[in-house]
Amino acid sequence: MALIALLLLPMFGGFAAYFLGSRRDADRWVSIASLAATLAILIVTVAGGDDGRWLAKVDLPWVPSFGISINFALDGLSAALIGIAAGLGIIGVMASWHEIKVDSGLFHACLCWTVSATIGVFLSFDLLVFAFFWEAQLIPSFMLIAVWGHGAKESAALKFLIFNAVAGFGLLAGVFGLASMADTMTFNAFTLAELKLSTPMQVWLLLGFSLAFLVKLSVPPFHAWLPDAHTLAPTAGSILLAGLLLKTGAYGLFRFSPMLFPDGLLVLAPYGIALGAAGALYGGVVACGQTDAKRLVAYTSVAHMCIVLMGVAAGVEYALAGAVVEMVAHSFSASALFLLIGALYERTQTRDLRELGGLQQSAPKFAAAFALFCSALLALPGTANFVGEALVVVGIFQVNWPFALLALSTLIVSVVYGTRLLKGVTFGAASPAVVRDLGWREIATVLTLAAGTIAVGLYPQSVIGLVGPALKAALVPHLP
Amino acid sequence: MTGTALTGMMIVAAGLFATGVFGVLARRGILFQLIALEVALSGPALAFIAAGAYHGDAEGQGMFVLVLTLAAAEVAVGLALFLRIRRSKGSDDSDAVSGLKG
Amino acid sequence: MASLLPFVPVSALLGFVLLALVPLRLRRGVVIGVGVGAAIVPALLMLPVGIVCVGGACETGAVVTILTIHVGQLAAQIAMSLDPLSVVAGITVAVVGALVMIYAGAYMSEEPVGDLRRFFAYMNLFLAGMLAVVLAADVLLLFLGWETIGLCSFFLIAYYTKRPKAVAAGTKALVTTRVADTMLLAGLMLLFLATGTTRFDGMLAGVGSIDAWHLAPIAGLIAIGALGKSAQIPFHTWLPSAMAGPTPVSALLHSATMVAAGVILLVRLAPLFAAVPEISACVAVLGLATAMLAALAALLQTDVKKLLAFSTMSQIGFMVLALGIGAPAAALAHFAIHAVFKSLLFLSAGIMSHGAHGDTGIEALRGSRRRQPLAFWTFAIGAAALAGLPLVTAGWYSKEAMLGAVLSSGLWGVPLWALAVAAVVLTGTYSFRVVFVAAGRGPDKSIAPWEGLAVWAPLVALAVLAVLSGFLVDALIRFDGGTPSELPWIATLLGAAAPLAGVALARHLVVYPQLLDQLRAKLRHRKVFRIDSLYYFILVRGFRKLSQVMAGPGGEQAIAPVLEAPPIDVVKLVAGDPIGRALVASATRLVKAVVAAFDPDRIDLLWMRFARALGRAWEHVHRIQTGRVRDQSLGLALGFAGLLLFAWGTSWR
Amino acid sequence: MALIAAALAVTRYNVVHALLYLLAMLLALAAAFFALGAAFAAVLLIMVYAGAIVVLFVFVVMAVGTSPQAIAREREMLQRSWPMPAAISVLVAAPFLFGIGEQAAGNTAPIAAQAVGRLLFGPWAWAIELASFLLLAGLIGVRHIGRDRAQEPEE
Repeated sequence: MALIALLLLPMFGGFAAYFLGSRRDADRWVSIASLAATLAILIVTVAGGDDGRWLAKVDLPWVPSFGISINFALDGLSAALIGIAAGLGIIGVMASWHEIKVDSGLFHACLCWTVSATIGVFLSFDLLVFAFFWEAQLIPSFMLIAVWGHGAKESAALKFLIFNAVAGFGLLAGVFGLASMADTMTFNAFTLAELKLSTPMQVWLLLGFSLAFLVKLSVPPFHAWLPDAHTLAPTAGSILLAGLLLKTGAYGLFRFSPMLFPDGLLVLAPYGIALGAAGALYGGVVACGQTDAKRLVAYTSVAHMCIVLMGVAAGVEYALAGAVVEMVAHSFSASALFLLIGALYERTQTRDLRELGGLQQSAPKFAAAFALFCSALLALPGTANFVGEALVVVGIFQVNWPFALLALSTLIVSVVYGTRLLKGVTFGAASPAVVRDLGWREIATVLTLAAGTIAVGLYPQSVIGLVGPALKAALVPHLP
Repeated sequence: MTGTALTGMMIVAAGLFATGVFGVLARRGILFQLIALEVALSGPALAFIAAGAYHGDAEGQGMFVLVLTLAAAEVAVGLALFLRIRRSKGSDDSDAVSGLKG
Repeated sequence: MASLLPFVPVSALLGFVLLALVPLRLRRGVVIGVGVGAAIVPALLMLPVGIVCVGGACETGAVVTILTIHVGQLAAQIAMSLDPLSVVAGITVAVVGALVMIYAGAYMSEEPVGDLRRFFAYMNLFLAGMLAVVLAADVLLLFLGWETIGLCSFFLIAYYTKRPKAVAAGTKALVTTRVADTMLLAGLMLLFLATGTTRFDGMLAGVGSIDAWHLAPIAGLIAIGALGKSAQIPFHTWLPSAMAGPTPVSALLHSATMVAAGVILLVRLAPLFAAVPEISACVAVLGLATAMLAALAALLQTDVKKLLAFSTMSQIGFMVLALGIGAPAAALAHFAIHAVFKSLLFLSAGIMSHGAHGDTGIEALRGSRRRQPLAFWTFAIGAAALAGLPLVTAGWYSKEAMLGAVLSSGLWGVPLWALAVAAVVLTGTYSFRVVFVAAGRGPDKSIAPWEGLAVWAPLVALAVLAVLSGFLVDALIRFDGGTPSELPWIATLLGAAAPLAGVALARHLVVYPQLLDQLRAKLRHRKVFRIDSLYYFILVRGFRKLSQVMAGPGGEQAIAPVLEAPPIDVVKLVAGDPIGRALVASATRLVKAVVAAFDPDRIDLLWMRFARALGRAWEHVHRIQTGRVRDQSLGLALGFAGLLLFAWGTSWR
Repeated sequence: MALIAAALAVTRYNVVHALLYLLAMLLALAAAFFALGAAFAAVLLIMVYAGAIVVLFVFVVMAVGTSPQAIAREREMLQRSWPMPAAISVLVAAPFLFGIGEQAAGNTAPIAAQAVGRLLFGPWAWAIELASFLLLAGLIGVRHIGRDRAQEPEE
């Protein structure tokens, strides 16, 4: 039951925020309260969970005649991601405390609903319900971009929606195709995983699933929606996009491709690694050419998600652990950078690296935080990003060393865009003369994210231990 | 009833239907299109009757009754529309009505 | 006592956290106090550890495990080791670091508080990282420290954030070392996968079981990483420009410690390189080449900090040479001695140039002997140690140890030794050229000299160390497990004569400065400088263009010049050099080819074009949608006919 | 006979002529029904179609009236665009014609009206209900469409 509460709490929190409206910040506090309660329930569930494969499970029939059921299960991987989802939701609310002035109630409702739908994605093991949540999370996040974004927000939101909705058909086709192979009418992933499908069939179905996952992961050439959406979304929208929505793609790949299509994954894995390596380089190189700070970070997201893709496709223990750590790390670092750039935009009304500069002198706290997360961006050891990338590369070395060298070269590119971002914002002459330094709320959120990044970076065991069982399940068989 | 007779009847039915379709497509006067529609509907009616007779089954005629009902309702609505369009557009040209233009 | 080891870098780390991450306003005095204090503690902690170690604790080589990470079957440990290498290097780093920081407390005290705080934060972080590198008993901690010091180096070179030149120099240093670091990471990963452990002792024990085809790339990659960090050819270009940072930074990072981290790594992994003689030979050749070319380049410099930078490269080249021919103990001894006298040189040069209104040109130092006698004499002592004046300086002993090892290294020993001795001559020349110029008569500029214990104490301490520690060299080498080599007397004599010859040459050059100008005119366009420009034109520009093109039209002005344009036109640069020209031409062609491939259809634009095509298709399609009843029923009939035909076709018998 | 009448019905330019030919077609069809032994259907056809529907048409034609101009316009319109619909209707008819094969002899007995009644009010009661609802909906729809908006002030 706790799992259903995890799903429903943010949803009702969203309704409450919508109806309470922004008088005396009621919507903000309600959102924070519901998300914090979600987080608390999660912690209790994880702490009280049994040590086996699953921490908690729920299986209720929903539409028995079509074999659809509410089949939720929580393991370390989903627990980690749900924790990030709820936490980033809170941070998103705090980050947009002053940014959102219009329809604040609806904004917070959309925020909570996005979190809720994402939690649904992380919990569902009934594939139809999974696909439902998969599509459901698009709508509130579309609203977040289209209503409260900047600039050409409508077209960016539309691009986001079209890419992901079209890709969603791939998932849906895959789900129905897979379900049609079973003797009985069921969408239960556990049951479907026991089907013995032929390898070509697995490949085709996996391609359908992967289309949705890769578009959500924004792997080139399917990344085109991400820079626009990230750049033009409000700060909280960018945080949720980077921290949650991208992760659902990684989660889907991680969870379902080895579980349902082990043979198909074995066939497609080399292409996955190649695509990831090429994409990581592409994203990194393009990031180096950006002038918009937020867009630059968006392209680094592309690069980092490609590293996750490589990790999952490699399918060996190191690489999988690295992929998970990279997911967590990216949630922290990208969110923090979006938050900082959003705060900067609020103060200076520009994100152009050519116009910004000199914050080292005018806003030292901001500059310190920015330097920290830029270091994380260029994978400084001691930050979680490094652990993730290094583990992924070690894993790929075991499988295919030329690709590992390619993956390593992304580290070189990362140092270029990392320093570029850092130099553009904090170094040089101060162009906006006076910039208000970070306020207490921003400092609190940034410090939380920094603590997360460094804690995972220095003690990755905290994440790897949690996801251990899930990791074992995602190993690609027959590989060394 | 012989098979040849059935075949003939079916050919007649198909011909009636095709003629009706031709009328609907070719004419622009709404009244003429309605008449053509009646012709087209009579084709299936004949087919039903013929098939029912061939198999010695009452269901053919049952279907015919339903077709008849359909035709009656369609004519009623169609004529009402005709009058309405005539009154609002001052024309009985069906091409004048293009509110569904994309 | 070994359990004290993990706490050595902690106070520096705490200093960093306090200064960088605590969002409170601190006063100037507090900042300096915390910054300097946190940097002194490691030295105080290292000393008892060192005493215990000398007392025999290092024989067993205790390893302190800090943290264990389980990934599946593997348990990766983060640990520190107590062995001669870590103790010698640790004490060197901690002591030199403490002295430089005391000096920096005075040198930087005029800066605004915010910048001062940043400076001390990064200096402390650097110290922590460097200590982690030298004390590490495993790959993880080593690489953690390794990258940390690289990043700190970037921040500290670019400390004057408003000077584009400094920022560009920082970026250059970071990117260059990052390229090498990536190779190092690849090598370490391969080594880890081959041996299944992250601990150095386990790795080195497992070296024997790796076949040569795997071992060679591993050793090669690691060597590249070490050479990149140590600014050896071909990665040397970043070090001279890194002198754009404040003087204490140059003293600590870019001479004494950070650039020597590559040497530490090579010493640590010496058994690995001993197993791959081919790679070791390459390393030795590169080291010798660097030693020679950098010494030559140092001779041509007009800026004292640049001169010292090239001399650092040259000295580390000697160490790398010693490592390449298999004498890690001698290299380590020279590392310790070099750290002392090179930081001494930087610090005293900083004071002298302060006396010359901050001008770091060699000519501007003229007259320093009058203005700042103590700074001049400490500089002279440092220069003597650098040159390796026989018997009285520490530099001579450690250099002799290395040269001896080179000479006795076999067939190629003699020519290598001869070249090295030539480099020693050049060393004497360039170091004493500065001394003679500074001793000369110059304008008596009336600038208030720095006073106070904080300025003089480190200088004196370092000067004393630079003279006296020479007698420790033999002990140091034995302590590190090497044997001081016995040399034929003729070699010793030549080795002793070389620095003196260098000094005489320096005197000659100071008296006849036009000789130097002629040499400069001859060499300027043919030496190490060219590699810098070639890198710029081939790599930096190419990459910039690539990223611009791929980022689309918005990125045209995206990348502001990372480096200012090189002073020499590239065409002129390669005019008389067909190989260089071919290289540049092929690189431009390559870039053009890549550009052409990416230019018309970048992925995003492709998608948008697809979207626009859809829009146009709609334009066409909506014309069909006339809304006329006839046309709609036409469609209906057509579809019906189609279906019928389909049904008929499928039921065809 | 029915076919010729049908063809003429859809090609006349004058509405009244077209209606007359429709009537002729319906009578021919009724005769065919008689021949097929479906007397009930034939009677129904004549009563409902010829009696009610055609009369309805006539009413409308009388109400609207017909004019030489309208006839001329109809002629012009038809002459301008007949080949395409013709081709399509041939296309529609063709599969039927090819699809109909030679059949064996079947039942010859006429089907009594009782049988039809039993069928309609027994198993097909739902269909009848549906048809009646269709008629009802048609009735209401006609009432609604036929309303003269100009006379209703609230719209």
